Amino acid sequence: MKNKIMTAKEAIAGIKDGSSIMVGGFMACGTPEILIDALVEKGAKDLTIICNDAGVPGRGVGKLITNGQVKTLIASHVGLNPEVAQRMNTEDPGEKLECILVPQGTLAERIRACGAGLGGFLTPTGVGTIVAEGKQVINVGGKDYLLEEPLKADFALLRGSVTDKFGNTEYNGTTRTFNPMMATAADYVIVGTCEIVEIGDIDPNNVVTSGIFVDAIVGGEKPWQI
Amino acid sequence: MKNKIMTAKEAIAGIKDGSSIMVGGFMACGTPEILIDALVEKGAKDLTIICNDAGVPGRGVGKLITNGQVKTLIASHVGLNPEVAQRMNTEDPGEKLECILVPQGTLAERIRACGAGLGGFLTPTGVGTIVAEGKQVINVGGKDYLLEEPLKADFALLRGSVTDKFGNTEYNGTTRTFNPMMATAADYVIVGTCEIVEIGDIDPNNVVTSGIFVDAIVGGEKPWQI
Amino acid sequence: MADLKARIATRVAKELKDGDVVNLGIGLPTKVANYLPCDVHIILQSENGIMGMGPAAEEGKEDVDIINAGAQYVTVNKGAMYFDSATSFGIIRGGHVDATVLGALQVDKHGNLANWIVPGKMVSGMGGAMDLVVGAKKVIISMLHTQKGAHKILDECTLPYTAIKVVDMIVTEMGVMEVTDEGIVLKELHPDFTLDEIKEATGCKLIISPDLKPMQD
Amino acid sequence: MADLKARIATRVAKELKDGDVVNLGIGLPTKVANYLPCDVHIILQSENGIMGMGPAAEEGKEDVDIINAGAQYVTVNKGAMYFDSATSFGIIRGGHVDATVLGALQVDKHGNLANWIVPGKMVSGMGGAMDLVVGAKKVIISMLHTQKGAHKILDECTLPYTAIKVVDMIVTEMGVMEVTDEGIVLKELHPDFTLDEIKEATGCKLIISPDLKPMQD
Repeated sequence: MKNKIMTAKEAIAGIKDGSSIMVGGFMACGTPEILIDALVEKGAKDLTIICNDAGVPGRGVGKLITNGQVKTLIASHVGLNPEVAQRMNTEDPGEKLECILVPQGTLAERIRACGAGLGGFLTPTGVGTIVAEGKQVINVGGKDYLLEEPLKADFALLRGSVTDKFGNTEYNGTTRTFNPMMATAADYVIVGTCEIVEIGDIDPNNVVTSGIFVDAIVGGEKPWQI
Repeated sequence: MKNKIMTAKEAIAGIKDGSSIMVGGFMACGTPEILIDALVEKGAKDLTIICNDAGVPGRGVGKLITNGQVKTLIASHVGLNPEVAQRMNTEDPGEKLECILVPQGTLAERIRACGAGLGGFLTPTGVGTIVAEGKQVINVGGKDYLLEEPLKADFALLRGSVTDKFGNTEYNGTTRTFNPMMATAADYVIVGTCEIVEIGDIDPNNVVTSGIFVDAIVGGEKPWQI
Repeated sequence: MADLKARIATRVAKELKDGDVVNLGIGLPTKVANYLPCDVHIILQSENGIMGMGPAAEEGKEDVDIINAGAQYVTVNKGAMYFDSATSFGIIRGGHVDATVLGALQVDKHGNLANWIVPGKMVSGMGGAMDLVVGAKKVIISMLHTQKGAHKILDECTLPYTAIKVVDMIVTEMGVMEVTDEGIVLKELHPDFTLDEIKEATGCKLIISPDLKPMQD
Repeated sequence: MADLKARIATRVAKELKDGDVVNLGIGLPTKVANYLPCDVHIILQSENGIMGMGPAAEEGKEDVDIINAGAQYVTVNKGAMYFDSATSFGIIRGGHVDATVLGALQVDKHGNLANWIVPGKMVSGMGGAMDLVVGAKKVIISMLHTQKGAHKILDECTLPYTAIKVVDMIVTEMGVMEVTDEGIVLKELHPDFTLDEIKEATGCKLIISPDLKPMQD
């Protein structure tokens, strides 16, 4: 079987200027910091980042924003990272950040739809609001819904708690958030994980992300220290 | 907290002639036999059954069909139960079974869509086939998809392996199949389970169906004996 | 001010029934959990992936893998469950949350809600709010009746909508209102205020319930 | 007949690469797993909820909670995972299955497939087949070349479609064919048959590959 265990630097080697990257987690809880750190070091620019939020300064996606690597951020909430507003409003085109806001449930479902081979889904969320602009409204059973389309990425950076050498992964607590859907919706999936175990060590009933989705496993992820 | 533990007879008391019922499992593996048995004893008729298949004679949904209680069966596959064909082709209107065949992935996703508050989803499955008849075809990104609508039921009969007194449930092996989606898509959800444990005994990381979906818990379900 | 918020939270808490699945927004709504009658146990849903959220984690005992939707370290109760975001919003949109309590910038007589964006100001994003108000069985807005004297309860929202026709109830320091097809009905008035005062503080016609009661602290 | 099926299964097995995620249909396709080269390990997906399915369970050692899509008791390999049906078909439709091997009633030159219904006969249902052939990256049809002498590889299917334009490859006891935009290309011919024989047994024009090879047992 192919070895998937590598260093963070090796794992992210394919990320280029302009790549689109899904990043798991919610306010950086469930974000693989070691992979983010490697990406900061690499310095790839003009990235499109798909993440629930902008992390916070100094954590998660926040580090990429601070380092000026993000051109477009697709997220549901950016309020805990004041740097986002600064960069959205800057006149300097090199520093300018485009921010596309998506309702959180719609964001999760769009990522899932991509991974699940669906062409889209009908959601009641956003009907009658600016979120509906440019979208088809479809009536089913007398109720209006927005047609929302799938969302994919070149890479996904996930954060696992326990991962076996095949890539089967468990997530602890609320670190699960966006990670499992993102595993299915990107061309190349990297898991930064806290613990690497042998194949067979995880009960097949408790695996959350199948190793078939995982291209690279990077150990050494730590719960973020308060 | 409300007590949800009851006998099978009590749990199914609300099922009436004409009720629609989702039944978990795949070829009866993951079907709650004690709940089916109680329903056979009760004898409610003209039921609409939503299940992956027709079970086999003497097991799962097969018992309800043998007993002439099913008016409409919505399923993906009925080949392992020859009685279905007999009853589909009978001239006796009292015995007549209507069978609506749905691709398995579409069936699962329609149930999920109902539980997840979606108005429908776009699937490539069935495009260009008789499954597409009467359905909207929507093109997204140059590819045709069928618009499939959610599927709900009055009741769901699920089969758990371990269930706590709140209703949080784990499923062992392939008994998981349709059970978790059905938990979310019916008005009244009954879990026939092998083992009832105290609240807190199941690791919150490993719960598959949340107790919020469960209205009634019936113990005494056994793995079917070969 | 603290007293007014406690008053609002206390009143909202009475709307929650034993066994209800509830999602509480950040800020004032979060406080509602502190005012529940002792025989009422609700199940808190946190949209980042918890059913059965418990109180904030004690300092020094935080599990950094467990946060709430406000990025605070929390605990979970016995019988809790963690799930991913697609599952979480399936629960929310699917009508499995009995009530959500949120703040608002504006609410109008149609039950339209604006609580996520002020054009020209820093945009923080809608997060899970749009899904929550569309999906929850009951949407309770808890807020101060006016914003520095400006009306927040209006004929028509002037700020961009979070969602249309979703608000069921509004609880402020002045009273308790229900949104009906006929408009906003005042059900309870706090004794600190007169009918004229609450009417003046409201930007749309208030229908006075024939069964008007005093709002209790 | 047994030899012919073994021949087909042996040849199909060569199409599978180490690490591939594969879903094998009931019957002949299931046998493919027995003919894999020893350095090729594939990961079997079973649509009822297994990634990493193992061999059939030994008699007396069955776990009745673990079956395959044909309702037979099976085992799972180390590193397996169980999932629900929505997840399973998300994997299938989402293009995460590298190959599916299925039988067919008819295949036509467009890659259209008919394998689930014969009008007027007992209908067993499409099960997961419609999703599988639409979703899998590579669709391999393994079947006997004709049905009691009747053509199964046609200009146009006459039976209702399972799916349109999905078949990539057809392996029969007579040869190996690929479906291309130009039509069906014969890539390998089994030495037991002549070109004329396979052409006669085929209901549409066979494009002979300039690189035609013998099909090995």
